Amino acid sequence: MHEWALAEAVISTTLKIAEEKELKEVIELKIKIGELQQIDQEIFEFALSQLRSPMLKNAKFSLETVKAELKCRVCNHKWKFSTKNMDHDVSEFIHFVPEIAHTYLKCPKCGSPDFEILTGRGVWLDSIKGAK
Amino acid sequence: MHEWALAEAVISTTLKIAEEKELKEVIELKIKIGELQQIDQEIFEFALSQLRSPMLKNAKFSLETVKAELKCRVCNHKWKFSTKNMDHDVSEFIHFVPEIAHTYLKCPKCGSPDFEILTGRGVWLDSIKGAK
Amino acid sequence: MVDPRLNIINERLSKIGKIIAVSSGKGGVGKSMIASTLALALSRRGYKVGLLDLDFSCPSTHVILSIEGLFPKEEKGIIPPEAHGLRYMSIVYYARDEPSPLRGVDISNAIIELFAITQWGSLDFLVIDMPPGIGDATLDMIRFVNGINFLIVTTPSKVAFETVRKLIQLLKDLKVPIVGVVENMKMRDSPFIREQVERLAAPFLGGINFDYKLEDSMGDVKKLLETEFAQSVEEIVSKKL
Amino acid sequence: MVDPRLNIINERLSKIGKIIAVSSGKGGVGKSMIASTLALALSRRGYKVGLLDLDFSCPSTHVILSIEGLFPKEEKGIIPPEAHGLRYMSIVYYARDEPSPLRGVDISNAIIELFAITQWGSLDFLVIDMPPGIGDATLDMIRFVNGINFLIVTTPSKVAFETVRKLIQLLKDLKVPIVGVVENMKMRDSPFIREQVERLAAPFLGGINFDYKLEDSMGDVKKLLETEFAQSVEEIVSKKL
Ligand SMILES: Nc1ncnc2c1ncn2[C@@H]1O[C@H](COP(=O)(O)OP(=O)(O)O)[C@@H](O)[C@H]1O
Ligand SMILES: Nc1ncnc2c1ncn2[C@@H]1O[C@H](COP(=O)(O)OP(=O)(O)O)[C@@H](O)[C@H]1O
Ligand SMILES: [Mg+2]
Ligand SMILES: [Mg+2]
Ligand SMILES: [Mg+2]
Ligand SMILES: [Mg+2]
Ligand code: NI
Ligand code: NI
Ligand SMILES: [Zn+2]
Ligand SMILES: [Zn+2]
Repeated sequence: MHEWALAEAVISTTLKIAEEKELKEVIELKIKIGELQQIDQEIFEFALSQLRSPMLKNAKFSLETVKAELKCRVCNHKWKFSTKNMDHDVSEFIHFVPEIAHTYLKCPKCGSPDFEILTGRGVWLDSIKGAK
Repeated sequence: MHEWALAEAVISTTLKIAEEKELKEVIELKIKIGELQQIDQEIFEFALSQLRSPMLKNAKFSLETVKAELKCRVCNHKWKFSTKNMDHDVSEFIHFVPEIAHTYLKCPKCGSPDFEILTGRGVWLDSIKGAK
Repeated sequence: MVDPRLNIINERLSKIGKIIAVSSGKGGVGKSMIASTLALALSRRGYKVGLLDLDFSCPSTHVILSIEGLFPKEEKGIIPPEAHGLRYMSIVYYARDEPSPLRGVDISNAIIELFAITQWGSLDFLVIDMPPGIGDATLDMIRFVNGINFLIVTTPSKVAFETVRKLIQLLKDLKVPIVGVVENMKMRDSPFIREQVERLAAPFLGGINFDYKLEDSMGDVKKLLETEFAQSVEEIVSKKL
Repeated sequence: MVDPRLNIINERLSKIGKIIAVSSGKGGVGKSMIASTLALALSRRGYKVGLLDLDFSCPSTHVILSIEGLFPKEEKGIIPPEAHGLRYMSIVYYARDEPSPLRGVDISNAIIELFAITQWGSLDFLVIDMPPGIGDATLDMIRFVNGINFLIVTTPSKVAFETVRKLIQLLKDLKVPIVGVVENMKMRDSPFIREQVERLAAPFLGGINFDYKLEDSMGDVKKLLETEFAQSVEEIVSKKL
């Protein structure tokens, strides 16, 4: 349920942008969700709908999950994140703070924890469609 | 003349890539030079030509300067780097270690030294054209 | 693509009276001991206090306060558990006692995440134990946290003050408020630090003597609060906030 | 786009006998004092020695060695000037005494630049004074520098060792050689650190006592080399390299 805090961040940012762009209404919100953070999409969508302000009353929430790809800074190997065989606690820690991946994951080729998260980190506000 | 050290890095990297790609000869080397580092292009080209190995004997060196653009992390203001009105020593320090820019430059809008170097940093090997 | 977290940070901190980042250009000057003791002292005086350990590379406050077996509750965010009367937050909940080899960009990202999801609620004080230096964490506190105040720690040593001078200069340049400078681990009387601080037009709060018994109080809050060290923190910092 | 600097780093270091990174999870444990003193001690024994201050956020060795008025010559790269018989390199040549608010990504970039352009020539030893923690600088030394060795510094304190334990664990995991662990600023006899280090299967080099006269030698190389501290560095580190 910390998904709620992230949903709130998305809504609050949307309202700020809507105000800057002088929108009367938000029609669609495109949101990208990084796989690494393992957001519970149902809870997240529920939170978004609970947080609908008048400006967002008819807004469509389009969620897209982005696969997580990691790249080793030492040997340049790229690999996909997977929770298969992952300790449940560890996957929960990464759920809260994705960077904790560096504490528990290693490059499958050279064993280094010094990797880059190329894609699939965090929650992003991709675009807003609105009416003036 | 520390341009020589950077030219050597370019040549050494080219040879390594040429070997990996099993090239018989390098025909063209495209190099991008970030403006921030204020490379003396004449000296740099002289160094490159002095460092021609057999593999590079007919190689054309194409140099392109990339304008330096900075972006403030605090207020998002973007601006262009300029040595106009810059203390000569400071511009020399940035010549050696471009990151030293954070010690002497500030965002012209909000005064923060916490900015990103968007473009125009360092020397890059853009592409290599070769023959097998 | 917009990062929605940035926009919520100051809302999460909106019910906090005063935010104090305990900081220094230098490591090992006593930031973590002072941050922990200050938080406890304020709490003992009846204030609602949070303590946030932001030294991800080298978290220490959980060792000083002997905090184990706690984990934040998930509820519209994460709720810092109570420890010794403090709302306590640290990366060790998630990293446990494993090394966290984080680069600056990861530290910055993890800081933003924690600030975006942590529900501190109402507090009189939030004390932040900062990592040494003027890197990502310090720059992010300056960039993101409205109304942050820096409490700066130095030792009497010339090498320590040299780096503290740079931190003070940076904060002054950026008009970030400085609560004051504390001279920790004094072994003899010398006006050197006081004079240097006053020359930089920063408030000098006073000195804390080197306390030979301090190490024995590590992990024992009751003992810690009975040390001369704790008394000095109370006298020269806590009472002035 | 390829960064050509990465490929030249180990060529620049190819004529160096042994590279020693003086490191710790913790700040303020004496890394800079030990790195400076070790470099001087090795040089006095007739070795050709370089000293590189890699703590860009908080450079200290120039204060300890009182180095002023020097600047690297430009000649097919940059040539570290000689100071007290050492080839000495530090960010202070370029930052002077201004604050350098560098994020991790900048530190990493500046490190790569310096390694790519510095012409050390032939050296028996290159001593590197590392910043605290396991951030960008430490990860870059592990990633880029073939044959690097870590000399690890701790104090007797539990908080210091807790972070040193993590550094040792990381280096062991990555099979990076550890010269040994030094226990600095000892105030009393205790086998705690030795036992902990041995439990981690890392070499324990010995203890250096807290030296009350050390601060007075700051900036005076002759005095520094006459301290008990310097004698201990010579005995337990320099002689074993
Ligand atoms: N006034 C003091 N007297 C004696 N020891 C102290 C004092 N202040 C701090 N210390 C000790 O110094 C070491 C570094 O303190 P710490 O708070 O971890 O520093 P930092 O957080 O700045 O790295 C610890 O071992 C601590 O117990
Ligand atoms: N053995 C020792 N006895 C007394 N003081 C010491 C000793 N070792 C280091 N110091 C002091 O401790 C402080 C921190 O040392 P420094 O080398 O700057 O640590 P670091 O580089 O790990 O941050 C300095 O003031 C230094 O003079
Ligand atoms: Mg690890
Ligand atoms: Mg500055
Ligand atoms: Mg600390
Ligand atoms: Mg140091
Ligand atoms: Ni959750
Ligand atoms: Ni040059
Ligand atoms: Zn790898
Ligand atoms: Zn700005």
